[in-house]
Amino acid sequence: MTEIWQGLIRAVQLLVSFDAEVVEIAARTLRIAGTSSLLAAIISLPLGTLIHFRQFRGKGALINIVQTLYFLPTVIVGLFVFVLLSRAGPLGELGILFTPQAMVVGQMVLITPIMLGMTISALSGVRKELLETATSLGASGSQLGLLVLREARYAVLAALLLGFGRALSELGVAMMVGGNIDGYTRMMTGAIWLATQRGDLELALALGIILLFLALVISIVLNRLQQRRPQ
Amino acid sequence: MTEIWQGLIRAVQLLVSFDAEVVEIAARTLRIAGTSSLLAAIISLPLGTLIHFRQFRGKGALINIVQTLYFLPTVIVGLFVFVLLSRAGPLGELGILFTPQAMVVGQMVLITPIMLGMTISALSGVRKELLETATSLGASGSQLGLLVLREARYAVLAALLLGFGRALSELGVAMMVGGNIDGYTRMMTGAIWLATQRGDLELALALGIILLFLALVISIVLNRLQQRRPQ
Amino acid sequence: MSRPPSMIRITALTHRYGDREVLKGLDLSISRGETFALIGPTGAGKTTLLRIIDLLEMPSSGEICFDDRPVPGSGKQRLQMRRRMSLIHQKPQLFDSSVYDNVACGLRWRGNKETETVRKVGSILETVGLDRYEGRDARTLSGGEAQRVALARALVLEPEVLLLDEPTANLDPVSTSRIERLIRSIARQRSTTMIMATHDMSQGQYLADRIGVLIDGRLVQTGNSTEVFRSPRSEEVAGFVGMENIIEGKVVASAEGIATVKTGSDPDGTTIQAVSDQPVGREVHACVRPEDITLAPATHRSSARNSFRGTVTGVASSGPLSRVEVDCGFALVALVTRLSTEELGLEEGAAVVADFKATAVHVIERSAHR
Amino acid sequence: MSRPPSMIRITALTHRYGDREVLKGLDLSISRGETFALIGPTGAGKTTLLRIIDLLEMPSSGEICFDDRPVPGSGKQRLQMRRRMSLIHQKPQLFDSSVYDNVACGLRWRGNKETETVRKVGSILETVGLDRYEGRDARTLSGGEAQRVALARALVLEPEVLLLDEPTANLDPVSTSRIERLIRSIARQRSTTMIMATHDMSQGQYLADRIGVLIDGRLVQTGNSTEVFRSPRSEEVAGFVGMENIIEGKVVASAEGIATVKTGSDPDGTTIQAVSDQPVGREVHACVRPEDITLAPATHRSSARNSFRGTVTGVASSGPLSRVEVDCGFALVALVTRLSTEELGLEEGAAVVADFKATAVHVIERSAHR
Amino acid sequence: RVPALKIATTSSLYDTGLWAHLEPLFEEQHGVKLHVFRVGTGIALDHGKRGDVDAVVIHDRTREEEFVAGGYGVERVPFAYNYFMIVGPEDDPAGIAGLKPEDAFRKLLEDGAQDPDRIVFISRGDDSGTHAKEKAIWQAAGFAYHEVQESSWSKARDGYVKAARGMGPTLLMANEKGAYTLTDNGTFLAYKGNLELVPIVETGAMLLNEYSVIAVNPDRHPGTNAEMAGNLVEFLTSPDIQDIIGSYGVDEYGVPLFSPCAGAEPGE
Ligand SMILES: Nc1ncnc2c1ncn2[C@@H]1O[C@H](COP(=O)(O)OP(=O)(O)OP(=O)(O)O)[C@@H](O)[C@H]1O
Ligand SMILES: Nc1ncnc2c1ncn2[C@@H]1O[C@H](COP(=O)(O)OP(=O)(O)OP(=O)(O)O)[C@@H](O)[C@H]1O
Ligand SMILES: [Mg+2]
Ligand SMILES: [Mg+2]
Repeated sequence: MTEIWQGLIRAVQLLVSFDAEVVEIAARTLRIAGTSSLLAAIISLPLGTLIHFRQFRGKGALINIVQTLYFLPTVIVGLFVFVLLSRAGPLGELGILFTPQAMVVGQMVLITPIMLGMTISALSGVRKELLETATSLGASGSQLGLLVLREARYAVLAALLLGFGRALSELGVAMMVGGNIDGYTRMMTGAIWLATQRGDLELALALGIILLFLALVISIVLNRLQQRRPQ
Repeated sequence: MTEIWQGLIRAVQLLVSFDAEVVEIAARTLRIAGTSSLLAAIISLPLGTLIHFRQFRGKGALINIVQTLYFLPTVIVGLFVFVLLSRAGPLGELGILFTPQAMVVGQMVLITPIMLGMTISALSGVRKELLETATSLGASGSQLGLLVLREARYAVLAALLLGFGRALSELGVAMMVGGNIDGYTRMMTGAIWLATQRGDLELALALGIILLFLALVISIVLNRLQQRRPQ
Repeated sequence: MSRPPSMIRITALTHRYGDREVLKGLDLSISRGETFALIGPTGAGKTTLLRIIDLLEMPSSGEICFDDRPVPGSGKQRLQMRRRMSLIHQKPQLFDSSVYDNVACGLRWRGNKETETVRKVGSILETVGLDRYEGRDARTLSGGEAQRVALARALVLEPEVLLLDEPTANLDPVSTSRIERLIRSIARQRSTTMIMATHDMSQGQYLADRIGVLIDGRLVQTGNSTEVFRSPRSEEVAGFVGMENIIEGKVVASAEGIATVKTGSDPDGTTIQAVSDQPVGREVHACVRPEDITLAPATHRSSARNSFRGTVTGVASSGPLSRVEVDCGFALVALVTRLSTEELGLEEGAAVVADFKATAVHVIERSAHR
Repeated sequence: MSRPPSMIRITALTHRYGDREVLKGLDLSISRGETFALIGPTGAGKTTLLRIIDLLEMPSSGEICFDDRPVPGSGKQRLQMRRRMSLIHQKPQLFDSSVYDNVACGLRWRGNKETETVRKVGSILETVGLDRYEGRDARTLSGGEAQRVALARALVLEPEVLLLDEPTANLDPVSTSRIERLIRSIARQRSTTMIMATHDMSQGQYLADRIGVLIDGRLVQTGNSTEVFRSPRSEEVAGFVGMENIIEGKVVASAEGIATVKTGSDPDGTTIQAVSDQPVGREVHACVRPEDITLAPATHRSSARNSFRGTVTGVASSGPLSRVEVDCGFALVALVTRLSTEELGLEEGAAVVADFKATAVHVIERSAHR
Repeated sequence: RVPALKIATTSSLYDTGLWAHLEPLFEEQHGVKLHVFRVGTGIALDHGKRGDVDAVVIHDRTREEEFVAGGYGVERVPFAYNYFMIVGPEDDPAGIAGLKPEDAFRKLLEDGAQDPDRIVFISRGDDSGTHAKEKAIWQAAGFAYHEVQESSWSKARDGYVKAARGMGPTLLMANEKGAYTLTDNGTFLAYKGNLELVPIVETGAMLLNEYSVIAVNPDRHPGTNAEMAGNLVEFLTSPDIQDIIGSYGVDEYGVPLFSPCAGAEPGE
């Protein structure tokens, strides 16, 4: 229990002292997780909207598969991307294994199914009648897509947040694909993990608290954005 | 790339030969993740419904905090529960550290915020008018809760699935709190992790594929259940 | 007056949304077994009032007594009260399940036995003309079918108080009269208290014991249908209840309860005789319902107190009636049967005599604030 | 017949939901600038037909031509066509944004300049009586306000074809006539083609050039309002369009275009004279609209071809008219003005004479299959 | 971007902070970025086999020799060593203090079968270098490893526990359960503050723990940075660095954590 208090105190100390290393790791974490979330969102929003609107054979099966990928363990994603990018693997030529780019790729594999699946279920909450009204008023396919995203914005934002949260808090991909290299590919979770391995539980807790603090700020900002009515 | 094929072949071999150890680990994984998901659902559904319906000061803030907890890294949850349950910790008396029970507790800490938060956003998709209609027809608070869960069943099921998926695919809690003990607390992800540590990437991939296969079966079954109309 | 005990009594009820005052100090008491119709323009606050009575919303201020007991604050007690009522919302919202489940839900929520529920649901669906619809997915119903399911869902509960918000807005005339007869028979047989918001004036007249006119959040007049439709208290009400002829004038003579109203502003304007107590010199509106005006050929010698020669300026027929506009110095609108229109050869330019009785004229004091 | 080019032509249109056939082989052609009203009982298929015309749904079979071109399969071309139309849905669905945004969206989707949009939206909101509502959250509007926003949203697009599904179902009489006048003026000024589903018969009569009666998925009759309301083609239509008096009988004589119909089955039943070509011996229905029957005191000597003595069995008044049921061997329903009801002292048990002309009787061959 | 030299190293070297200490020295000397992966022995070797790293630095002699024999590595170069130790609860319930490691293990197994609740041993169970050493000691004690795993001691709920985790968490677990475990001294020293465990058996030839560096064979993976890998081997065996390794840890723990052995097998 004392560890938790000490962790808290340490967290506050690190935060107020603006510890250079912590700041650097936090910035890197946000950059990498932010990039992968952004890219995953850019894929998921239109694709999810498309899947939502189109009727095709195997749609149910596709959604089932996407939902199954929610269960992808990070180690497996890490391993899979690792095998692909490893020098002996098919994309070994790129030589991006153990780089932030590779981590972005891995995280995208991890979170795109989540964002995609949750976007689809968010959209399915929008009434059919509303969409037909818009169709009658002459909305084109993409205009309809924007409308449905707007109507479901609360749930869509939740889906995006969830994906971002997963990217921010995952460890397996960062470890397997990034290599947890000090000063280059180490993210918050990697630092936390290392601290636990070294027996510095206080530091681990402190870093965890800082990560959550970051997350809180982000989720407040996003929620504010979402609540502000567009003029 | 060959590893992926070999992993696939190995996965099929393990599946068809009904490898005793894999079956045991898979069963344990389902039992533990299933228990924690069930308990988390039992907490989240009524609590989420309550939060959805009640208006109170700080509701927005509460939801923000819950959403922030989506970001909880598994290591941190593991560490936190470890510190609580360790002999020196406040709940050390229970002596349940490194047991499946402890893992259930840890996983609940991890997934309850996800189930709760996603349930709340699922419910927020149900039209106010519908609820007022039910109220007019004499639905009590709990009846209203059941109705709203039913109306949002698609999204609620997605939330539960997501939580279950997180429990099934997480590693940090199982390692920190369960100890990844052979034959006792080792789950699929622990076995996968171990295989990667040993450098047996094939086995790791094979186990990963089996885990996904399990997940696929579960998500198909749940989706079927949800589509079947209650009489 | 010894009235039966009041089922719903509202005192000084005010409701605000944001800083819009939507209901402005209403007082209203409705007796057990009474059928009360709320009429008023769109946005007047009818739905809001029904919602407040159904305890869906807490009024900003004012008091409501239900069955002579003030409405409690506790959720459980409110639920008890609410379960004695049933509100049919203006936009029927059906649950995402079968028609049967939709109609059964209220009974289930009250813990009815399922066998009982099956019987009741079957019989009410038959009553609203939807037998064999039990198994249908409620979301695929047509507008009118949905409306009838919503009705059935409320009626099956046999509530003590039935609140209806535009119950027949989506129905064709045949279904409408079927539902109207149903509502009427329920009101009579079960002596259910009913409050209905309707924009269908004739529905209000046909079904209600008493009518309240709600305009801009104020209950400007309540009374039986004759009072409301023939003696509106203000120009506003007069306009709303279809008194299309509202003629400005001034009382110039008054004798034996008959007032003479000079129309227009010029000194030798036409005069209208009306049964009224308004004193000489008062600025008034003389109001006449279009259906109280008879038209006759120009050759006709009339015995009516008010008889004016004029020229037809327009004829519009809709259904069994024609609406004929006549210029006889001032503009008059008359509603006559299509039969007479044809017999009299009423068409633009035709010369006619427009007659109406002194009793058909309702005189309202012209309010200063206009 | 040289008709103007058809704007919408439907051939052998059939639509199924599951294995319910909701539209059964419709043929219909609507000319540019025409106003067409679809009337029919709830669940007849009106909404389905409008949805298919608006290209929201693909019919199960049959062809639709829009502006003389068959409706294409490609989404893009369908969008082009759809943008020339505008459907006001039966249940108005407003988007979760301001009233302004709701009305502006169609213009924005068509890429209009925002300054233009501001002007147009402002002006249409004024027209429907909702100026100063721009900033309101659309979800907080009352039923009638929402309906008007939905109307404004479609009208602001100035479509070539306007499809209206029960456009005034939620409106009070004052708003209704305002909207009706608006629709009428749009039809005239812009020569917009209009198809409206309505359950308000008088609205259909007032606004439409032509009326189609849709019953159980079949377009059983189309024609102008006189044809539909006075000469229904079948008993079914007769019942639906308010010909409340449908008397079974048999033609016993026929001369100079006047048929004599003996009512009932007993040999010395009453006879009715009707303008009709039906041959002697044919089993028929003699139909009379209630408003075509005049009631007179029992002492009255009538010159009408059909004049029956009877006893009043019921009086119900609603609005300007009273519905009087008379037993004169067979049951008759007459609609008379409230004025006459009072003058004649019509009440249960009163003896009266019911008159109607031979031209007021519409004779339909009794179909074998009943 | 500065070219990077990638090495996979075992956790015990990394967690003691030795690499963090050496890294800037090497980077400055050779103008290169050093990317150090902290991984298990198995995956370190695998990284080496597929050419994803340029060198591996580990402590499992048997597998190192296999690696080189398989043509994956250039040469196995030992550069430092220290000793494993058996740690356990202070009251030493099995009474193994002072025994030779193999005798201690035999006693643990025999007594543990009688009283598995009190005599508990946590095994790394993950094929790490430490686990390999544990198996070797069992072998020396006269048991095939599968015999240990199938013993009644192992079958009991507590008793012989195979928990596959890192060394540090294994120590924490042993601490929680009041159990014995085999650990390298570096990790033990790092964790000491959190532990109630004490060293029970620290001497015996079996406990020798040697660390070697192997450059990945450039013939197999032409893309690897063979030249710089050679520089690393040279660096680690250079006298200056050997001195630094030999004194590392004195500041923090009061004792050196490693003994240098510059390319030669440490004397036994
Ligand atoms: N939640 C709300 N927030 C703000 N204004 C509201 C809200 N609900 C209703 N109003 C406004 O209150 C007024 C009264 O609404 P109400 O629904 O009671 O009218 P109504 O008499 O039922 O009208 P209608 O005949 O059109 O249904 C309307 O002007 C409406 O815009
Ligand atoms: N998606 C659907 N699936 C099955 N049946 C449907 C579906 N949509 C409509 N129907 C049925 O088709 C019939 C015609 O419906 P439609 O909505 O066209 O009627 P309508 O003439 O507009 O009736 P109303 O006047 O009540 O609006 C109805 O009986 C309805 O129940
Ligand atoms: Mg209303
Ligand atoms: Mg319809």
